[in-house]
Formats: sequence, C-alpha cells, structure tokens
Amino acid sequence: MNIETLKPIVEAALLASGQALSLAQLGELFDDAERPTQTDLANTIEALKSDCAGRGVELVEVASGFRYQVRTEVHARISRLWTERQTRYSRALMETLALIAYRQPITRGEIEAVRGVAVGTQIIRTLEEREWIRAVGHRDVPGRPALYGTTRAFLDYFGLRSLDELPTLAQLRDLDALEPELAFPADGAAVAAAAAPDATETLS
Amino acid sequence: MNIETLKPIVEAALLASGQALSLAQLGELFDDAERPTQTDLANTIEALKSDCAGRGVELVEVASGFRYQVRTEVHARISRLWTERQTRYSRALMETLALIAYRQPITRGEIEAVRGVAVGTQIIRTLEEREWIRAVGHRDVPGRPALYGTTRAFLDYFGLRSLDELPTLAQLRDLDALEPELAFPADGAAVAAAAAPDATETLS
Amino acid sequence: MSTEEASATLAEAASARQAEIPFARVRGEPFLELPRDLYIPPDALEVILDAFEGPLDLLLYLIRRQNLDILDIPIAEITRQYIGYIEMMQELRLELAAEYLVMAAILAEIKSRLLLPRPPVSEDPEADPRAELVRRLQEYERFKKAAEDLDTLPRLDRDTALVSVEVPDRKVRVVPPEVPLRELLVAFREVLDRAELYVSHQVRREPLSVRQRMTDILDALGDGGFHEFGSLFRAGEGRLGVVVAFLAMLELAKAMLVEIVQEHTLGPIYLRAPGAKEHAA
Repeated sequence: MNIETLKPIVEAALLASGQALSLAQLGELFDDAERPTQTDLANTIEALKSDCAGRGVELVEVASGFRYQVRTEVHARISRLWTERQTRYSRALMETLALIAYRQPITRGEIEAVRGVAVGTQIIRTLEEREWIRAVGHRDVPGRPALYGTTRAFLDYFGLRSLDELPTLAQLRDLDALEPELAFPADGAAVAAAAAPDATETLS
Repeated sequence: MNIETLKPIVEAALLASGQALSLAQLGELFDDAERPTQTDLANTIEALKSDCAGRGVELVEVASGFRYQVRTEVHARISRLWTERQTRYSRALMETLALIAYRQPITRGEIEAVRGVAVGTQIIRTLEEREWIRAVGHRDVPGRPALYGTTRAFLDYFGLRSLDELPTLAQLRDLDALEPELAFPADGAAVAAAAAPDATETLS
Repeated sequence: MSTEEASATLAEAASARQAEIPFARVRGEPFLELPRDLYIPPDALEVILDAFEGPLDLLLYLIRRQNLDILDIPIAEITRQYIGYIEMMQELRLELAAEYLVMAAILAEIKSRLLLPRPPVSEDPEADPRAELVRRLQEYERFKKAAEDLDTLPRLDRDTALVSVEVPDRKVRVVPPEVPLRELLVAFREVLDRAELYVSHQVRREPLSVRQRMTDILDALGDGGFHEFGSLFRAGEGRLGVVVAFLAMLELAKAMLVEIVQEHTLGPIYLRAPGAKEHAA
C-alpha cells in the first residue's frame, strides 16, 4: 500500500479514535498480509503533518503516539466551546507536580522538604484523579511512604513525548562561591553542601 | 473576517466540539463586533467540504448542524479501532465446557446434575458460537434434550490431537505437579499446539 | 530598611501577586494600635500570606526584591526583615503556618552563629552556617522555576484540545477471551471436588477415546439414516480403532442413544439415532 492509499486510512483512524495512536496501533488496523511497514506509516504521518499547514488542527507526536489537536493560535478563538474546563492550577499544585516530574520517584515528605511547607492531601488527590501521577512503590523507611511518579497521561496532557522534553532544570550554583559575611573567612566554607550530586539533570 | 481566516476556526471548532454545530452555534464563537454573517459561515463550510476531497473524513450536514465524519469507504479499513476484548469466561462456563469435554455426549440436564446449579442458555450459546461444542444428537427421553460433544475446533484451540491427551482424573488431582511437564503456555490458546507432542508422552 | 519600606515592600508583593484583590481595602476602624508607620490592613496581610508558598518562597522574595545574590545573603538584614514580618503577622493574630516560625528560628540561629568568634582552625566543611539555608533556597528556587516552566508548556484544555470525528454505524468487534488449557482443567477438578464424584471415578480410567468416538458416532448419525458399523472407524486405525468404535457403540446403546440393527447373525451391524423414523426430516 502506498502513502497516498494509506493517508485517508491513517487520518480517519487518528480522527475517529479521538486519542493518540502509536505506529504499532496503526499497524494493527491492517491484516497481516497488507500491513504497511513502520517506515511507510511514519512517512504517511509526515505527509499528513504537512497537509495541516494553514489549517485549524495539527498532527503532533506525544508520549502515547500521534494525535490531531487544535492549533494553539486557533484554540483561543474557539475556547467558548468549553466554558467549564479547568485550565488554571495553583502554584502549590504545579510545584508539587514539577518535583514529582523531575525527581521521581519521590515521597510526599521529600517534596515537603524541598518546598518548605506541607503538601496538602487534596493536591496529591487532584494529581492522581487527573491521572498525572501515580504511586509507583513505597520507600522502605518507617511508615512506608508512597513513592510518586508521573504517568504517560501527564506527558500526553503537556504535549511531551518523554520526560527528556521537560524544560531543563536550572543548575545549582556551587556553594564555593558563597560570599563571606562579616569577618567570616571564606576558605573551605561550605564546600560539601554543593558536593551532593544532582541526579535530576539526566532524566530517562 | 474573510473565508480564509474563518476556515481554520470553523474547522477546529467542528473537530473539537465532538458534536454537530449549527451555523448559529458557530456564530456564537465570535464577539459581536467580529461575528461573521451566516453567508460567510456557509461559504466557509462549503470551502472546508471541498478541502475534504480525497481525505479520510468528510464534512456533512445532519439535523443538528455540520460535522466531520469518517468516510464510509474508509470506515471498514479502521473498524479494528473498536475491538473489545472480553476479559474472561465465567466459572460456570468453564465448568460446563470441562464437563462436556470429559463426559461427552452429555445433556444440559446431566451437566446441571453434576454442577448442582442450572446452566444458563447463554453459556451453551457462547460455547456453540465459539464452535467448541456442538449438539451431536438427542437423548431419547421426554423432551429429547440435546447431547453435546466437543468439536475439532476445541481440540485445535487447546492444542490437543485427541481427547486422550487431556489429563486423566488421577492426574487432575495433582495439576500443579503436572504443569511443568505439560508446559502450559501462560496465555494458553493457539500456542499450546507446539507443546502438545511432549504432553502426549506424559499422558498416554 | 525602614518600616515604611517594609510595608511598601509587602504591599507591593501583595499587589504584584494578587492584582485582582484590592490592596487598600479597609473595613471599619483603622487599626491605630499597630506599630508606628507600619499600617497594613489585615486583609492585605492575609493576601500576602496567600501569595507565598511558604517561608522559602517569602525569603526568596525578600532577597530578589533587593537584587541580592542567593550566594551573598546578608543574613542579619534578611533575618531582621523576615522576623519583623512574622511578628507583624502574629500581632495581627493571623493564622501562620508553623513552617514560617521554624524558618524564623533557623535564621536567628544562623545569625547568632555568624556573630560568634570562629574557632582558630575549622576543618568542618559546612563551617558557613548559611550553607544549608542557601542550598535549600537554591533547591526551592529551581523547582519554583521548573513549575513556572511547566505551566508555560502548551497543554490540553488551556492551549489546545483533542479532536474527534463521528463514525457512522460504528460496529464493535468483540474478541472472545483466551482460555489456557489449565483453566479448563482446574474448572473440571473443582466441579468434581464439589460434586464429590472424585472417589467413585478414581477407580477406573476414563476412556476418553471412547467418549470422543461416541460423539463422532452421534454426529454421523445426525442425518437420521442407517450407518454400517464398518463406517465408524478407518482401516488405518487398526484393531484398536475397531475396539474403541465397538465400545463406543455399546456405551451409546447402554445409554439408549443408538438403535442397533443386525438382521442376521454375523451380518452387518447398522446403527441409527433412536426415534429417527419419527424425527428424521
């Protein structure tokens, strides 16, 4: 099957399913005998992407596959379709989500240690209800607190293909540079605090 | 606003709303000041219809307005999107099948006598639809109840060459000890055929 | 920083972060008993409290407000500002999260340690009492920034939306469940256990090949006609095939599932379904 034959099928499948489909899922639409190769499907997707130029929707890749979505510029023009959708989240929720995304797996206590304040149960519940995070295990310490990680739905919602695509986390500056205050000499001051390696730069 | 400006907005609205929209509803997306006329909107719809030529979806008018839908020709090609995998069969069904396999030919009444509960018509129908059992005759008693037996498809599915390859009652007692020799594949089904030759030696 | 400055600072913080809430709204009598030159309406203070995500956030604000480097915090000054702020809140009996008080204590401790004479030789790498606080501030700040970045990512509902089209005459294809053989065997064992048939059947081996042949024979007889015994097995099956077919025939006869007709001794044996005369088409 050539790309021109595949295009209407792949387009219809993506639009009809209403959610992202992976190349593997698209392949499963076909009988073994006529199943296109992954390359053919990928080329078809590319062709469909180009066809979106100047239109109200675009074809993008997210964690769970390819999907059509409304172009951001156009979305603002049709936002009256949904008056009730929640589009804003509190800073507390976003900070908690950011910590889970960059530091997963992480416990609630560890989140609180960084933020310096308690994390409300409601925040964790909201994040779980949105299916952005899930408990992925328990830390083997007293109380066995849950370890949280983000989900594929989180990536899909924020239009990411993988955690690698998260904005880069700011670097910690070396505490060697700590300026002396009063008569306090700087030599050897507070070196170790900076020595703790930061594992989060490379998220896999 | 000209048609070229309106097209992406109307297209996105129709695709994102998830339902048909009338010209009036489309008009309500806009502020009073820039609301297009019904004629402009109708012309935009016409232009979008033409854009669908050769694609997998089409823009049609239905009672409540306009909507995009999958083209009939393409529909058959993507029908596998709506595949529902039934989770598992009830215990009643499995017991009924087992009794038919081991005690064939057997009537429904006889199955019920062993199981101690009624066997729903639906169970028999499901097994017949799956072509695992069939009525092979009638017992010559009042009501002439059907006698059920297993089919070749049943043997094929479970990877058996004949019923003799089913474990004996004595072997059944110790299924767990039997398992390594039988090497039942985890998800059973068609794969079992490969394991069958080995199993025969143990069982016959 | 004077108290006026502090007040202006806080007011600015409140209005900057919560612009939609009027800062200067005063209900009823002014609070004249408040510290001199430090009048902030209680409403506004609550707003300020809401505006910060905790003591680290407030400290960061105080530092950034003065364009200071985190690595160069004038602890004495920042502590003075922070504690002044906390005291003000307490005087107004605003509900203050305990974390704010903990931070005040930490700041006071750092300040006092900095004022103490330093031991002649310090091998302690954490000698600067500010180090831990600076580390926490940096760590918090990077995740505060990460949260802001995350918030700017184009996301569903706010910046884009999923799309879908109608599918007329959608047909759902139902795929039946897969059944492992083991599941079938377990089911049989359970039904036997329950029926307490186990014991009585253990004694003789189930002749399943006979059972299968019974099914096959009944199937063949389904047409209502007579079938010669010789047609019930294939020559290739040998003597065993004949025996199995014969046993199956006898079992069926015993269960009155077949009629057997033999017109003369040693003549051909014919089978047919019982009552075939009445029911055959």
